[in-house]
Amino acid sequence: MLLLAEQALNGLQYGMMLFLMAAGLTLVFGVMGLINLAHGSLYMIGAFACAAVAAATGSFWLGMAASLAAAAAAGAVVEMAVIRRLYARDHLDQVLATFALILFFSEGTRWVFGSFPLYLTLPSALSGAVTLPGGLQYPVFRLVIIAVGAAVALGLWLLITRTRLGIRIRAGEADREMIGALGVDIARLYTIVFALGAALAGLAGALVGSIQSVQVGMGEPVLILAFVVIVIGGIGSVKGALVGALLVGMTDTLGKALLPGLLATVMDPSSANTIGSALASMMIYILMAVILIARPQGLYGARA
Amino acid sequence: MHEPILELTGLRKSFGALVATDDVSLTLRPGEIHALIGPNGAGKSTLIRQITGEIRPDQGSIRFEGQVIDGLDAAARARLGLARSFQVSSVIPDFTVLQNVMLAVAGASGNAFGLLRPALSDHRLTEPAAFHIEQAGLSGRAGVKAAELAHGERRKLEIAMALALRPRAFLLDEPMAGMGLEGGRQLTAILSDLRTEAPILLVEHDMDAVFALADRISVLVYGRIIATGTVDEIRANPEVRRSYLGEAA
Amino acid sequence: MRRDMTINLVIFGLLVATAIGAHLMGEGFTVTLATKAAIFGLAGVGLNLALGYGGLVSFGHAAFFGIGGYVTGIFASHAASGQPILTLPFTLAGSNEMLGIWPMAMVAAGLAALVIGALSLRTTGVYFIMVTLAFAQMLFYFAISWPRYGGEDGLSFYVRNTFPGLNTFDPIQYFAICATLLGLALLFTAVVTQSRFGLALQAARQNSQRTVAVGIRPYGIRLTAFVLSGMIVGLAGALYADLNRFVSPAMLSWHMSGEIMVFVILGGVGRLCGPVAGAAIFILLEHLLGGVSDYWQALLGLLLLAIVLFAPGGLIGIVTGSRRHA
Amino acid sequence: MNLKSVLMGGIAALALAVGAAEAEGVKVGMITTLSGGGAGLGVDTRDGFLLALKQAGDAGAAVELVIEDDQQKPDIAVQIADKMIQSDNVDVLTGIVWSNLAMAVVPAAVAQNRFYLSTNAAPSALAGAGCHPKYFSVSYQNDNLHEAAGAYASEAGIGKIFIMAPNYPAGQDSLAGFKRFFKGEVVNEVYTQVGQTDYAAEIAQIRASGADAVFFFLPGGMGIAFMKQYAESGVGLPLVGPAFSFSQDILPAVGDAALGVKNTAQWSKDLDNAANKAFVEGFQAEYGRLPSLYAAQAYDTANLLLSAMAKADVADADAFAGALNAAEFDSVRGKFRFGPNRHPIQDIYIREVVKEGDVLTNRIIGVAMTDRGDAYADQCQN
Repeated sequence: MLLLAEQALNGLQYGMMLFLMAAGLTLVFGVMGLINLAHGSLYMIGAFACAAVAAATGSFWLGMAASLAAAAAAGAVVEMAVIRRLYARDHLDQVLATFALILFFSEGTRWVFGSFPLYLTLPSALSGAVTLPGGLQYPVFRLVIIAVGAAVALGLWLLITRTRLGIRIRAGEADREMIGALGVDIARLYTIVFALGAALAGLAGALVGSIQSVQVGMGEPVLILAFVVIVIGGIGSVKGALVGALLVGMTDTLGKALLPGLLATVMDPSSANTIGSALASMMIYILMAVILIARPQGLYGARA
Repeated sequence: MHEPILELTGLRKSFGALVATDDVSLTLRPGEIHALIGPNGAGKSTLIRQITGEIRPDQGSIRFEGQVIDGLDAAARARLGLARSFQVSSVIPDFTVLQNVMLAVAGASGNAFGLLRPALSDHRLTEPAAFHIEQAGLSGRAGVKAAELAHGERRKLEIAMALALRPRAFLLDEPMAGMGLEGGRQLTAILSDLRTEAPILLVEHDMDAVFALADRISVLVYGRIIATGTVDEIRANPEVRRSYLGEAA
Repeated sequence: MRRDMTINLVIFGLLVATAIGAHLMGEGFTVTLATKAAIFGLAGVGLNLALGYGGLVSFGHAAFFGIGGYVTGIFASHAASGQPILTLPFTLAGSNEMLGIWPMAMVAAGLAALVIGALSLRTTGVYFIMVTLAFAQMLFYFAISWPRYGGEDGLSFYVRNTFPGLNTFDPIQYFAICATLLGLALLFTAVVTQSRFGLALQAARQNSQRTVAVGIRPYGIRLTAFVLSGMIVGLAGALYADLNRFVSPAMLSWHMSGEIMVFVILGGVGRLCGPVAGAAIFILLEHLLGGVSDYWQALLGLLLLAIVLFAPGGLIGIVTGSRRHA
Repeated sequence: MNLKSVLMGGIAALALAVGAAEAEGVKVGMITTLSGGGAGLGVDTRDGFLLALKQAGDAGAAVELVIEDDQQKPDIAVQIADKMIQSDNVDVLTGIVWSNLAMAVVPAAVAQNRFYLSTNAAPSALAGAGCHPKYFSVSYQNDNLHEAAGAYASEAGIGKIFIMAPNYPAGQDSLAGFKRFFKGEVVNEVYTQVGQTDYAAEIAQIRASGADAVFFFLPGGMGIAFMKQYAESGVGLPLVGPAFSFSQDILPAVGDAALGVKNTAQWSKDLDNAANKAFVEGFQAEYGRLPSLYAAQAYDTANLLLSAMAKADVADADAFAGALNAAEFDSVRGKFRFGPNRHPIQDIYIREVVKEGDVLTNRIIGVAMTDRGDAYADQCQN
């Protein structure tokens, strides 16, 4: 029972991390209609900024701030230099240009930081484990990630429903030409939305980098999963991104935890193990295919 | 009176609370031009799209040449000879005029899967295509890319493509839109000839063209047909005058 | 048209001339590089049929490349071990005959393309891009975690498969095989795109609504193109496996899908020889820049970006001055 | 193919190499991982090899070395091997860190009559029926360190153990090797994804397993990520593993979480013999850091090669193979000889992670297996 609870928490934490990535991706698509493969690079930039600043100053918190700032700045620069030329282009051009950005950022980062992974040390307040009600021990930092994810979800909801920027974002999703007519400076709005998405990705990178490692290429597997998340949730929907992220996080974690055991009830343990782990690693893609076949526009998607 | 070619019975379509098509019944008889008029937002295009099969009505039924076609998709209806033109000219921009019409010939033949025979040397495609290009008044323009055609020529190309479908009925969605005075006059003449090929359901804003061409007129307001009749009957209809022509005047 | 044809012949001729020249000068490795360019070009030609002519932005063609590769690897390894691949429902023995393996690779890739395409083509736009990616990832993870054929380690088969009358281990002879197949694929593409089917496919890309209105269902047309495309890419995968005598899940990775797309774009979308030029330039850059700088991929990224932003017709577009050839 | 550099054995040799050394020189192609998450292993491999050549002076200068980065990708490795064989015309290949890359390169290389000396990877498929007279593993057979860990765990009285490895052949070999010599109960056997970076799910299973200890094989960055997360989890069961996750290149990243962990290796920097002393001191002087297991294995490989060059001409393949097989060189492991399948027969030690000043390192605390060959030698008929 405790095992299941811990795995559920793990799934939740994984889902929240994916949500931080997916939120920016889905906003950028919803508002600008842009498919951005380089979102994973912003995640990586956030992680490296955090590691570099934390190593230089000795302060984990400064590192976290740096990750937000660096990713947002990189996002704004990329938007102004490259991305805004792509809004009017078809998806193919967007995929390729942002694929090119990945190559550029990955090699550029390798050039600056070298090929070796960097590691972060958690401040003592956030390290170690706490005992939760019910007797479950759980690492503090993973709880922090869950809390940050929930806070960001709440913040985004407030931002979109309660602020002027949010009104513009929603207007932009509904009709790109109309907000121009409303006298909104679209170029600035786009830069802000892109930088916001980038900052969230950078934050996710720094958080994950803190418990794993900071290395070139770390953004790519997460990027693919973030795409799975927003496609499941419905591209453009922040709510969809949250639901999709939690669904993917849970499916992946629980699939890996439970499938081999479930299969072991019908076949011998060693083949159950191999088949179980093979199946578990495909689970989220199967989930995505099934959802899209049933609902081609995703769970909360408006456009088909 | 002949059996109608196209017969709509009790069509109904709503989008959320908006009823776009409200219990519409309508017929298109052989040899006639039946104009469908109405103010903007009356639901004319929605109705056309239900006939072509792009969207499904919520209720009601469509018969085409005596056959119920409710279960057929847009491509199948086109192959039966239900030929349409679009409100905004819709052709294949990178294709030449000839290729565009060949495409329609291929579509009508029901065989778009010939993989290995070069289309341009397939006389089963090129000959009918050349004929329809001529018919639509585009002789000499066969080798021009559709994207490079003038607006009026593109309209003619659409008509050539419609002709290539060996049409049993035409659905023309505002063919006069954007045509100049001279172009409009030419097109009116072409449409007048077209009716010898197949009857036309004509959605049109240009009242001069409608009154010049139409045998019968139906007036659509807020998704309902408020009147159907000959040109003179419609001109005389007080409800139509009040709700539509009155505004237009 | 004529100018395009000239360029196509020049590109193909240059590739062949490079290989023959290198062979005469005893530069075996350059021949191998030219072979790699021919194989990647073949994969690009396959993708181009779906992407360039059909407008189907598939981000999952590595799936077919990898399937072609694995079919080759599996047949070859069973030929070496003497164990049959299947005993039920029928006995399927291994083989090291290229002529027997290629059709198998193409059929397997084609079947996969049929299933993936049939499901993916229900979606459009970004969803299509992502669903094709998801299917490729599914196969990628399957290949990684299925230990029977090496899993993450990949599968080595030591000796190149055989072709009647040729010594496939000789670089120039293997190049001849690959270049011939590339030539055939180009010819096939040229014929198909000029056919009725090609007309319908390109029409559906440019104006799907209009295509429906003349009585053609884009779904079937697109699915056919997707399957043909997958089969050609599968053949390229089989050749690539034989080039390296090794297959691994890397052939199925999304980077591979991206690279095949890059070949197409670099040369010029929807142009017959575009992917060949793209693949050749990619490999040339890899080796020229790879020697000068450790960070050649950053330069590749900038080049690719410049092409997408400023020369959407690709390199051939720069030469002919037009955006795309329909 | 990011990194391409042709290095001569020594600066002085440059002038000589053109003419004099041509006849008896050996051209060596090193394919190793110099970029990406696994770069640390390749860098140590390269540096260990270069150190041996440098210390050998003129003899080392007779080795012409071509180094290329395989990016830890098998297809890249295969292409580099093709280039080295077809274009650079090397006599000997070496340097591959990862078993999957070795499986892709080695069989084709030896089939083309090149020697392959393994500095690390030694998959079982190349030790048994797939062995080859031109293939020598200077490191170990892949199963060895896991076998030793199993033997040690039994001896240490661990009753119930949780075992874990990545789901790929080397991982499966690892768990098989461990179980071959472990006598207690394996409570759970878990395969993780290759390249996995988050181990929360596995840690939860460990917590719930009721095991007394955990055996794991997670090479490279995977091990670092696991160790860091394991330390945060509060589980605290003792860890046992092969040296790969506690090797000198990784320890600084793992941090204090590694303290006290028992791991198995056929070498340690505190082994007391002259060759090892020269190696460890030379390495520190040259590169300013402590050498890792990979550096030691590469150093031995280079010295083995030099010993064979002194006795035979590489052009005479049989004589050269015989000279290699004799293994008459001073190994940093003390004693070293080849078994019938040209894999080492050697002692395997238990090490413990300790702190020397501020630096984390390993110290030998015992011998797990003596004169261990491998489980596949019988099947080698070549």
